[in-house]
Amino acid sequence: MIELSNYVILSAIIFFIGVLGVVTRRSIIVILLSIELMLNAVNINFVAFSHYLQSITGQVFVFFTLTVAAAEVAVGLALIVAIYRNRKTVNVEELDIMKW
Amino acid sequence: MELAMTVGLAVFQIAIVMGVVLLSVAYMTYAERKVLSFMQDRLGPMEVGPYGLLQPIADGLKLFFKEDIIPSSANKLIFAIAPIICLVPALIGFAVMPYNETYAAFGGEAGVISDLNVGLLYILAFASVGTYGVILAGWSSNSKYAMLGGLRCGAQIISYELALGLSIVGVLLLSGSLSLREITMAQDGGFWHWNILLQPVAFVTYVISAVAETNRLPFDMPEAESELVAGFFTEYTGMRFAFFFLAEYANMILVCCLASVLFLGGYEAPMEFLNFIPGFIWLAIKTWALLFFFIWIRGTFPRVRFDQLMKFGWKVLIPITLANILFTALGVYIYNN
Amino acid sequence: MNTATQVDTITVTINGETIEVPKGTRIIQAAQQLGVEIPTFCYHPRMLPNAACRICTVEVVKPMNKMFMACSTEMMDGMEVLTDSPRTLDDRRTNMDLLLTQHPLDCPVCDKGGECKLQDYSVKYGSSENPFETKRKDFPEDIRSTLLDFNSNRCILCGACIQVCTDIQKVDAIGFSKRGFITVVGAPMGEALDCEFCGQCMDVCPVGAITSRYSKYKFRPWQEASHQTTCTYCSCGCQYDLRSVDGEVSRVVPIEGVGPGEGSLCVKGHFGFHFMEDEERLTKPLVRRGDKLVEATWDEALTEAARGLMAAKTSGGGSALAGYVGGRLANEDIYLFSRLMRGVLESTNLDSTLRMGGINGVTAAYAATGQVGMMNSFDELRAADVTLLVGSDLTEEAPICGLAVKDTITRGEKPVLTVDSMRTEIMRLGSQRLVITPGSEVAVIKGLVKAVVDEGLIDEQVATRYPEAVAAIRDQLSGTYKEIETPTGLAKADIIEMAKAFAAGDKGVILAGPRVTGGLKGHSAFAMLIDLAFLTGNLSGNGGGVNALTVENNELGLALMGMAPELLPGGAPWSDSDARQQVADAWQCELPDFAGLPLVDQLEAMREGKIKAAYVLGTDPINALPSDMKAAASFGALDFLVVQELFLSETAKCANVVFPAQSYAEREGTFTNMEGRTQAIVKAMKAPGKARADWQIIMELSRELGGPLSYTSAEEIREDMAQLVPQFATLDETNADRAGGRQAALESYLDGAYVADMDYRYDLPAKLNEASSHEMHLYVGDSLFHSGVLSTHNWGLMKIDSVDTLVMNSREARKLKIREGDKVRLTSDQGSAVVPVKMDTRVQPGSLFFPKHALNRDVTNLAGTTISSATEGSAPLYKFVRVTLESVD
Amino acid sequence: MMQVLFYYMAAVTVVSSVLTVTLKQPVYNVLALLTMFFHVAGLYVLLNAEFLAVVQIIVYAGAILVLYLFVLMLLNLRSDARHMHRQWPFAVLILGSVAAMLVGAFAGGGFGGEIGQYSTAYIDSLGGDTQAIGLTLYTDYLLPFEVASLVLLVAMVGAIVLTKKGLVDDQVED
Amino acid sequence: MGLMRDIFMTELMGGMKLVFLQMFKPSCTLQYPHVKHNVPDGYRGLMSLLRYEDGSERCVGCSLCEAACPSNCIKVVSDEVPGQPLVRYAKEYYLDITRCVFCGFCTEACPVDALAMTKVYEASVYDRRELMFDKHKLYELGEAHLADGKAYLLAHNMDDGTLNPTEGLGDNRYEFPPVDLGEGVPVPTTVGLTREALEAEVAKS
Repeated sequence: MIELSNYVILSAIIFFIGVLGVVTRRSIIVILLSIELMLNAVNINFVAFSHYLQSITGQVFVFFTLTVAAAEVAVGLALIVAIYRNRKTVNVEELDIMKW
Repeated sequence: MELAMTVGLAVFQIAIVMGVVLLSVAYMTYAERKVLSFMQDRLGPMEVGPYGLLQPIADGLKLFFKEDIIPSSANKLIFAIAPIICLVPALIGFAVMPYNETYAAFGGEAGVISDLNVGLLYILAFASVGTYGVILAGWSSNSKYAMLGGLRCGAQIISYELALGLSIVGVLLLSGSLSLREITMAQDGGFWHWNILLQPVAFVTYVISAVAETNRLPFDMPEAESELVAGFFTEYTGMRFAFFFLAEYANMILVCCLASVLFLGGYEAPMEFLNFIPGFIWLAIKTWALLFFFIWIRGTFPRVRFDQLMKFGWKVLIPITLANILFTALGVYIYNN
Repeated sequence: MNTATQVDTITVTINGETIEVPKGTRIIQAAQQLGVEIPTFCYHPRMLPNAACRICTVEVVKPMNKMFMACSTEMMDGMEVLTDSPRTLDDRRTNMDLLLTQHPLDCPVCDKGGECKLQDYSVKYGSSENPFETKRKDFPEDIRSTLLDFNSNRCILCGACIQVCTDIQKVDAIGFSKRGFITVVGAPMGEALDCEFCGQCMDVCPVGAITSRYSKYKFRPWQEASHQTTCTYCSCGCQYDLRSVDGEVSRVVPIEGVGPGEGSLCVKGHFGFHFMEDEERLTKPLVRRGDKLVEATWDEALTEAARGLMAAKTSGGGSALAGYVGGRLANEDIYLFSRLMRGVLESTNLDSTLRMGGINGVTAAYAATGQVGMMNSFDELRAADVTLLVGSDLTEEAPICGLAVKDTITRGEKPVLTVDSMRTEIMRLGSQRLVITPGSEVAVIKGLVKAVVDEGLIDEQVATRYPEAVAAIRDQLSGTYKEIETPTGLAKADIIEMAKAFAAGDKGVILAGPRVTGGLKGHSAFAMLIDLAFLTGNLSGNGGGVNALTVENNELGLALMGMAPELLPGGAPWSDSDARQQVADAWQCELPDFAGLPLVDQLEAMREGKIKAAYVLGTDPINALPSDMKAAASFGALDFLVVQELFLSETAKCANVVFPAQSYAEREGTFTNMEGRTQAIVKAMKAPGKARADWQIIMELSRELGGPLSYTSAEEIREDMAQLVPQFATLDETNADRAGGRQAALESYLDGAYVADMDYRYDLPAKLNEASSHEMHLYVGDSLFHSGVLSTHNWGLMKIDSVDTLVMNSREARKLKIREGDKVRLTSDQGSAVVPVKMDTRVQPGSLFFPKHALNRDVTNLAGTTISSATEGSAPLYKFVRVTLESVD
Repeated sequence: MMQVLFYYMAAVTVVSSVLTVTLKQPVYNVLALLTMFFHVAGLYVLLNAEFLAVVQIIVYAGAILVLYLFVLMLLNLRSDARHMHRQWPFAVLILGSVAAMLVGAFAGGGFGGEIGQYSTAYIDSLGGDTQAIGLTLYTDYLLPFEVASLVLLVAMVGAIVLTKKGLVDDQVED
Repeated sequence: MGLMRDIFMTELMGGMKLVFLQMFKPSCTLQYPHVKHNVPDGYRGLMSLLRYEDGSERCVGCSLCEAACPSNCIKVVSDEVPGQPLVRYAKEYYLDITRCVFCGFCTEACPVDALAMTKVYEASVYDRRELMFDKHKLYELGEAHLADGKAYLLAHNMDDGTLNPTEGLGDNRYEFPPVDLGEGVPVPTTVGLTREALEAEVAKS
């Protein structure tokens, strides 16, 4: 039988992978993809808890996460396009205009 | 044993449905060429078989035996899998399509491979996955034409998927279910129960979106031969090219099938006394009528410009469908109270 | 011409444009200066106006209002001319219509179609319908000649062909016959044309009336690719346009006013374009395997050649190697070969065809003037006041140089003095002639010098400026005329008369042919001619001078590249250590310290086994040398022989490795003609098979041998050459332009070396008076139609002259009851030979002539070769033979 | 059966996540993520959340990732040789804290809490997953739902403003 | 009105109706491989070379067709007829049909009317090398489609009504010796066909 903990651990692993991506990759696109990974990890947790604790609230929250993810993607990608237009790069290391 | 029975039954059903679908696809190409020819005072295929009836088979064989060329600068892996990504979602949608009231032969209950309670969403979900095949095919060919075709296709499908989904919502409000079988059953009892009468605007918007969704004329921007050569499958040959071809026609059949289920009562007969004709025949008749309509508009209308297409999708279709939903919801609310 | 300031200029107006021209300018010349085109058929810039075609009519407005012929009317001051006024055009239209009345409309099958002046002008000036009604000419075409077809139907009777034959070529081979409507051009008396076949009549023909049999129907002018290149046959170095259709040579077209010939060509240049496409051309490298030569790849052949040459070098040092070069090669090839032999293989045993006599002209001229080659350009030859031609059948050996001399006769009406054993064409045309016993040139030259000294004909300036030199010469000439009269068979008075005639001229040019430089005491004879010029004041840069005529195409290139053991690049002697150091510095290598062996000694050393390997380029010594020089045995005795040739020659058949070379039409490079003019050759067609350019082959071989030679183009090599021999830096510049440096060299020469060998120089050789049991003199020499291996592979030239006939005096033949084509037996001390006979008055009674390039070697082998002393250039003398002639029935 | 499916889904999810982060070619990253989304949807089905599973595919796979692909192709990005940072200590730090939390949770007696009323049977009686979520969403969470739609609207407007040329001065061209 | 038209899409419907009704009209297709096109005289099909009536070759190898050809597809190698000095003929004649644009300039350039275009428009072959026509093939075509060639020449070179019949293709338009290749074939006194003879030929065929 699959325990709730299995899902939690799976979710933790994926979350960690997402963190690793955000921290180590240089391309903004991949960083955003890693954020999606983290959001999905959270969603897995929500749904798992919702199932095992027999509460529908978890699933409802997945909805909100989805909304946030969609909004994030829309704005994030728009930013990337704008940045790329101006600086011809999406490498975060090179986006150092704020470095003093 | 019971599991084996269920699996066997499912496999048999899948085989039958897929067979019918693929044969329809093949003869859809034939029908299209013939009908278009008649509309243009021509004869169409006449050489292979009587009246060219074996033409689709000849074409299929030809494509099958043609050399499979992968451009040297293409991304080989993605180039190879893109046609499959394109074809599979188009075929997979038929899994939830109810084709008959019962499945009498083996004592099955419903005439559908899998009666999913979110069946409609399932179809929409996989239809959206088909976009990947197109975009990836365009990108991996490493050719300007293919790339532009792929991008246009992606943009067009995403835009019109919205309108397609929203025009369905009215039907959902009326029938209160996402299961296609239940939607069909809600239209039981003669053509005056059909959703098309309650949702004419939704039907029109659905058909328009469906035409755009399947990249058909007048919305065949992604593969416009006069400007993009053949769009995203410019670089494809042989079987892989055939896959795109199959996917396009399978998609057409799928959306037409869905339209008959959602708006035209699916396998239901238009009149009670016509019930002696099996349901799947009614479904076929309705679907083919819609397919004819597709060919008809292809023969009639010129291709629109891409910006006109996008403008129409976002500024006309979506507001109309939203308004339709609003009015339907109001109607349903008033009717229920 | 150079005194333009004295000539009055007049101001004239053509079509409203005013121009100043020298007095005597004709309307057409002035119009050309303004770039106004006046149509003409018969006018030719090198000939006097004929005014036969009447198409060049122009309207003169002032001083009188009248129509004039532009080609023949000299302009007057203030003349106003209209070249395209309505009246002019109307006149021209009428003239055009008249010309066209009888002209057939067979342009589609006419070889001139597309470049025909009549076509062009009838479009431009003619009317669309001919108002005259007449019958078209219907003559049968004259195709009896070997080479030139006359289609009198197309002829417009402009007379340009006859004029060029009479005025420029001076052979009078064609003329008008009959009168009125049935006038035709052709050989006199309606005979088949048999002339020198220079083809100039064809070139000047404005229509397609004279066409070449060899190019018949093979080309259309618009299909042809054109390549300006240099002729490869004789040493004149004519420039012409080699035309090809789809990579196959279609014809040769002269270029008006360009090069030494100024647009004239001889038969070889004009029609000898077939050897490049000969089937016997070598296409692949050959390597000896056992007894046979088998085809090999370039890598194999080069490796094999390098191995063989290296083996000889390691076993016997540089002196175990020898090299022999022909004058067919371009300067670049010779330069690289020189570097390969001297620099890489450390051998000085390298010789060339200069050895056959040309070397004497080089060393003697260099000693006196510090320069190599002719002192005068062809232009100066044309402008000479008096020309002395000694020991040369100029029109046969160097036809275009001959044309320059003919020009002094025709246009300048200047005396041309000829001394020769044969009645050459120039001799016939010239003013004074001395016909001498064959081989006695050296004696007659001494006689001329003696006459100049004795008769007080010495130039005053020379006498006052160089009294010691004049005195030294005078000392040598104390003897009587008897020693000259006896061997030459001349009378004293004739010699004195000729000396007077020569001294009378202001600009005196001496031309010395191969019978001087390659004859008895060749070096001394040529040095005496220099003395003659010196005494008569013709070495002072006044336009006179002494000129050694070279025979082979790039013989002067050989001399300039120092292709003889006693020479260095630039012409300096090998003994000059400064010059040697300069060469060593330029090549960044050590030059070998020993002096090399000349050809005759090389051949002996080969037989003795001292020379183990040899490299022969562009010549065929086994075939060219008489058999008693044992060339075949010598080359056969070698351990290793490399031959680089166009054809599988006799020498090549003995070789261990044979490299196929490219002909002049297939590659880039330069040739230096006898005037010292360096001219380019261009790639006009694809080489057969895998043949490579000579310089490329030498370079590759050098690379195999570990040498430093590395070039990417012939141009690059030429730049390198120019560092050593500056005259290669500029193309198309004659020696006459370099006269500046000559005077200083002459002064230093007169101070020192001049007097040193005076005693020896004026000693006549005893051999002159040698008696022989054989009464006939046989001379083996050049003929007009052939110049060696290349021409004998030309089917075209072979068709004109199949070379294997003995020429004898017709009167004598009649006396001996020998008819044309009969076979005669020649017997000499060396053996006998049987040959057919041809009659000619050119040859004196008692003399016989045989072409040296004949395939029949028996006659050549009759010679008993004498080798002249090292001072006289170690030249093998075998061209004069005493023979007995008997008829064979 | 369920266990096998779970482990399959979990394994593929993890592997494709790793690939998402590590692959160099951006398109491959997106494809790996696509695979991951599908398998997460599979996990949802295992957890009886069919509606969410389908929505996961429609929204994530059908919309969000397509958008990513679009941007990738518009920018025509190629794989970058220097694609990794040296900031993994941060990641380890975060992993450490998450692991600590997990360990803490396990030590505290595993996961659990108050069991709610939405058992499988109850959801079925409501007419299925979809109805249950719908009911909850439009009653208890109506305000958050409206806020979420507002967020979406703002995001949409923001995205348009950011990308549309001419609205903002593009003077920073270099 | 406009609004209603937009809502009910009457214009679109009208168009669709038209197309729909078109379906029932008879088709105007020609079933090509089974039914051949009837091409008019003077149709510019495959090139051919013509002979004189006595069998000698008309072509004199003047290369004017080569010069006139805008697509450089003609290559003429001319020479003297072996054994007949001064008689010019085309030793080789190549026509690369793959490059031919069927403009007919060559036939116009031909001074002896040796070139004519036939009505053959089916030029496809399995081996592309077969489309490199040589002299032999061209004469073969000319013999096989002599009537076409004559009709072509009549239509293009003579039938403008202004040409004087005695000039035209008649007696002395071009004075060429005809090429005699056959054994003992008499040399014709007049080159070219007369207009009357041509018209009679065309009428016959």
